[in-house]
Amino acid sequence: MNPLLQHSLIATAKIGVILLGFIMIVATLLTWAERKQSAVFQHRIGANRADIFGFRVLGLFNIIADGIKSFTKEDWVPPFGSPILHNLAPFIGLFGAMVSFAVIPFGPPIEIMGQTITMQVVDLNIGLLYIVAFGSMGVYSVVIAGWASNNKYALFGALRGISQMISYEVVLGLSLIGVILVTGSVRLPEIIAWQGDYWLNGWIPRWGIFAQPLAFLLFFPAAIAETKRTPFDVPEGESEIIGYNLEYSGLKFGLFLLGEFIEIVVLSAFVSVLFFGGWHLPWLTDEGIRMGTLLAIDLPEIVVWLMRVLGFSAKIIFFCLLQLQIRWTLPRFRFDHLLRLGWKEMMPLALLNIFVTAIVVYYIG
Amino acid sequence: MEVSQGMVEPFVTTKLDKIIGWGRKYSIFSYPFVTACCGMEYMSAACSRYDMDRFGAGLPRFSPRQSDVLLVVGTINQKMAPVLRQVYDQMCEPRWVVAFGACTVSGGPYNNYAVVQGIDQVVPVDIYIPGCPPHPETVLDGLIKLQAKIQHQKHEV
Amino acid sequence: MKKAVRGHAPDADALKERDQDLLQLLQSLLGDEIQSHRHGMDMLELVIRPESASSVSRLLRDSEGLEFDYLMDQTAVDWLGRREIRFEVVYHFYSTKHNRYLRCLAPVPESRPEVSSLYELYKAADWYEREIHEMYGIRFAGHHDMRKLLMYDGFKGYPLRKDYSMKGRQPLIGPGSRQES
Amino acid sequence: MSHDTLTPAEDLRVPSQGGEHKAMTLNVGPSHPTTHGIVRLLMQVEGEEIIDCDLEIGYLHRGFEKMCENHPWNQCVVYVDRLNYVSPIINDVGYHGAVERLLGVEVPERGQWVRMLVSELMRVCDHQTCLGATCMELGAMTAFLYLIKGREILWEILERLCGARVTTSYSRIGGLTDDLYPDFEAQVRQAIADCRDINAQVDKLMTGNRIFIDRTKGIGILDRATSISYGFTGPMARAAGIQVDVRHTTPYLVYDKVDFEIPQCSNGDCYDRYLVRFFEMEQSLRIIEQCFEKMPKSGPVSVEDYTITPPPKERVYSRIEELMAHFKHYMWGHMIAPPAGSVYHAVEGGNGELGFYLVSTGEERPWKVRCRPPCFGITQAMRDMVVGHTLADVVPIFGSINMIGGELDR
Repeated sequence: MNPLLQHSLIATAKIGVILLGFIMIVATLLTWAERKQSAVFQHRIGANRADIFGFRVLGLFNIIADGIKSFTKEDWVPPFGSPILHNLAPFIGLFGAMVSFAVIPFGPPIEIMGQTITMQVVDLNIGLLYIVAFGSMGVYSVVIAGWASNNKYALFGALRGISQMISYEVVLGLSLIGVILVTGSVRLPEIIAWQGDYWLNGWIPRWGIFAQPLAFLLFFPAAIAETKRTPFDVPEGESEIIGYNLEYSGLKFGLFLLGEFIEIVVLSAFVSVLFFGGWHLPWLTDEGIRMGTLLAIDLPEIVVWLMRVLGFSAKIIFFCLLQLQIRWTLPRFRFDHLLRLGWKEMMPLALLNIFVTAIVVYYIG
Repeated sequence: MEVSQGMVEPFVTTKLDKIIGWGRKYSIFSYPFVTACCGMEYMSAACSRYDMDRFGAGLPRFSPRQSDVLLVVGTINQKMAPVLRQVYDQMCEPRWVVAFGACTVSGGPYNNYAVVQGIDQVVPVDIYIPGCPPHPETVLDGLIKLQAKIQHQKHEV
Repeated sequence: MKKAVRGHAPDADALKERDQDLLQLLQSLLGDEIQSHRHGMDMLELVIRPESASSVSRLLRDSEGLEFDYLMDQTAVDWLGRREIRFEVVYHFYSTKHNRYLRCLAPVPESRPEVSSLYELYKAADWYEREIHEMYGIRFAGHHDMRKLLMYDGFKGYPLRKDYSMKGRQPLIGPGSRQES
Repeated sequence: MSHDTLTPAEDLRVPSQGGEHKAMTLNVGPSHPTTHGIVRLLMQVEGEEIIDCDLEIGYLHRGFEKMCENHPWNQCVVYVDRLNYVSPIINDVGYHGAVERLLGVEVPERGQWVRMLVSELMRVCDHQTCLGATCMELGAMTAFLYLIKGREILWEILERLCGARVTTSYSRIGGLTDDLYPDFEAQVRQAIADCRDINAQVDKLMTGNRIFIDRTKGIGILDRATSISYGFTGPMARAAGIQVDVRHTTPYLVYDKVDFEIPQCSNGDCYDRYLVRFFEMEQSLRIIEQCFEKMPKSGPVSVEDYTITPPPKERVYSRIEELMAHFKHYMWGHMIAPPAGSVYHAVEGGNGELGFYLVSTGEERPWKVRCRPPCFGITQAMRDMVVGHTLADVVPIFGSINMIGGELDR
């Protein structure tokens, strides 16, 4: 087979499976999970009536109903705004969120028919920067949406959105530097490989969370702030300014919502890669389970591979649900408190983290 | 096979109508235009005990563009009527209006100089929910009736 | 069928007793401003002149021994066909220090419906007076802003006057109204 | 949300030259989640900061006074109910107390205890709704749902007690529509326990929450003197350190026979108002518990005079005298005609002093029914409270006001 054709086939398959398959499915399921999860701890039942031929499946079909509704709803473009930008905005956000998924490795490379296939769409040597760069595309989406709507509330949302996301981008970036210093790479497979090692005679996995605990504590809230979810949902601020997307209807509004959920998935994947060992599971080596000198079970290669991919997916889902939990527990920040937290409290800590890490790495590493 | 009165509609269109109707009825984003006492029962209907979310109507959107159903909850007086009309005008198709409570249906106990005697003088209404204020179960019944109406109507895309 | 005991509330006499010293104080402070007084079943009532409403309440608020710091309520009554002087503006004052209420009545003739405003003294009077103005058509001299409060701008007439019909609806305003379409 | 003051692009544009600041006019409401649907705020904002604010109310003016003037004395209860629709029984109790004072009758002791008991139940409902709505608008949806769940428990008791959940019309001139049902006490005791449980949960979720404290502490402060000048009463005043509570200052019903505290704070900010409401709920629950211990276990709840209270139904259907009284009350409404005079009677509503000023000319209809709405003055002070704060602060401030449209606009 023509190698070029082969490569493009593999790439297309990866895009199909990882980008469209995995993310879209997880993101849409998250809309359902959010409703159900919130229902559970608010002592409700949650959506469960939508049925197909009498089957309800715990309200899963509500997702389909939402989809159909959004597709067939009138698409309204404000005549007093800027139509082109207005149409463009939701797609920018969606695009940025989806594309950043391309460099996330889902599992160790696998050999199929003599071909080594990496479990990521593209293995960039600047993967980390790539994600940060495309993750911040969301800012444009918010700003353009708010501006093109020519509505004061939307403008407020856009203003809040841009200041919030830029502020937290700084914290996000700074907290990552610690990880880069420790692992010595910005290439995601290398970061994961570094985390495959153990400390204390193989008892504690060398995960980012143990190597850089402070960085994780800064990174996670900053990343939630990037996704604009409660408690950081000031650009939306439902009860104050309705949100930057208030002039959007139907499908485009749906895209904003979907984009938000995709960002959650991306963020969860990113957290898992950087701080929770990526596809590494504790005490699972290439040969099988090895717990120091205590336990040794040999497993076939394909089982190990599968466990790793599933483990990684499980980590992603765990962090998605964690974010939903946070969203339904906390009240919203005030706008200036949010900025204060970002600039005055989190950023100095991030700088401190870099400083300490750098010294430690210099003397030890 | 029975042929309904008048035209025989093409199979595809009717099926499509059914599917769209199904989608629309289980995905109701409501705009709660809450003014008065009925708002208390609206809260109850939307909260844990009666949980309107079960019917897919749990997400209130405070932007008229994004909402499908305008829930007019509570008395509308002469001063509020233009605002109601404006919100209705801002909503995107398809849209439905629910008159929630006696005041919106007919003015309720307030037959006086200030109160509009039924919001149908201002906006077209699809479902009237009586009661002063209606019991949450009545509200849910009204919601189910609205869903039936959405299911069986002709849908334009 | 039993008949319930009717009559004044049992504490009416006690109230009268209690308000006796208040009345004396008021009479010494206000003098001629008090046109008449009456021991109501709930509190002492003073009748004052409308143009001196603000000066009287200034004394009520600031004088030692009175300290009526709250303007609890302000409203008007339309006595159409019942009394010579058609309107009456009613003030309820309350003193937190002495835990005591006082009612002041200012009869306002229809020919010259004007009362001096309490806006400068009590901020609460702002909306009360705007409401009375739109509901009864009584003007308040010295009030800064006599816009309508509860009704809309196009509304004509004074709905709480007794000669305004209860069902006197006026045409709908704004978008969607019949006038426009 | 209404866009009627929105103008096309030039209004959004920052002035290009001169560096002169131009404030933006922002119209919030009347249909906006912050304003609970019926208040319009016209704000001048500079960035996020509010530099001026004008309030427009009246979007729920329903002609309360006109309706009462045109109805017989005992039919006004319908309109009185709908004043403060979060705690309707307190309104009823206030209005009927005023009418009874005009008539010069006194409700039997058990009736008074029951009135007090249900008033306090209503106060719990009121505060739960107020706090819940505030939490929801601050983004804490779950706390809201918990509190509304608590309210639901109480409303189910009310539904069993008088057939309605919101607009109950439970109290009547001269007494109550009906006595308590047999296992009322057991149910209410259970409800009290449930409410305490729910309050404790919300307490854990919100009271110590850093974000919540940041959002409410130091927000919307109004000093003592200004508060008095605006006529603040109720939780708002008590949060500002003013000791006013009608239940203490001029005890009505049997409030002087129960032991309860008036929670007091001194800062007068939104957090204090939240705390005051929270503590008040506990005090109300305490009063209810004392009621069960101290109230007479049996006896009439209404004046047994059919010229004042409508006769019970089972008598209406079997005796001619009662049937006539019933017809006169319900069909023609000309049984009650208090002697000419006027009275001001105040009760402690959910928001503060709820006063009724009634003028009677000795006829079968009131000449004037004036309600002193507690949140009127408080809402008026909105301007003083929000100016200088940011846009987001409007939410907790307005939430702490607990503006109730029916009462504000009447």
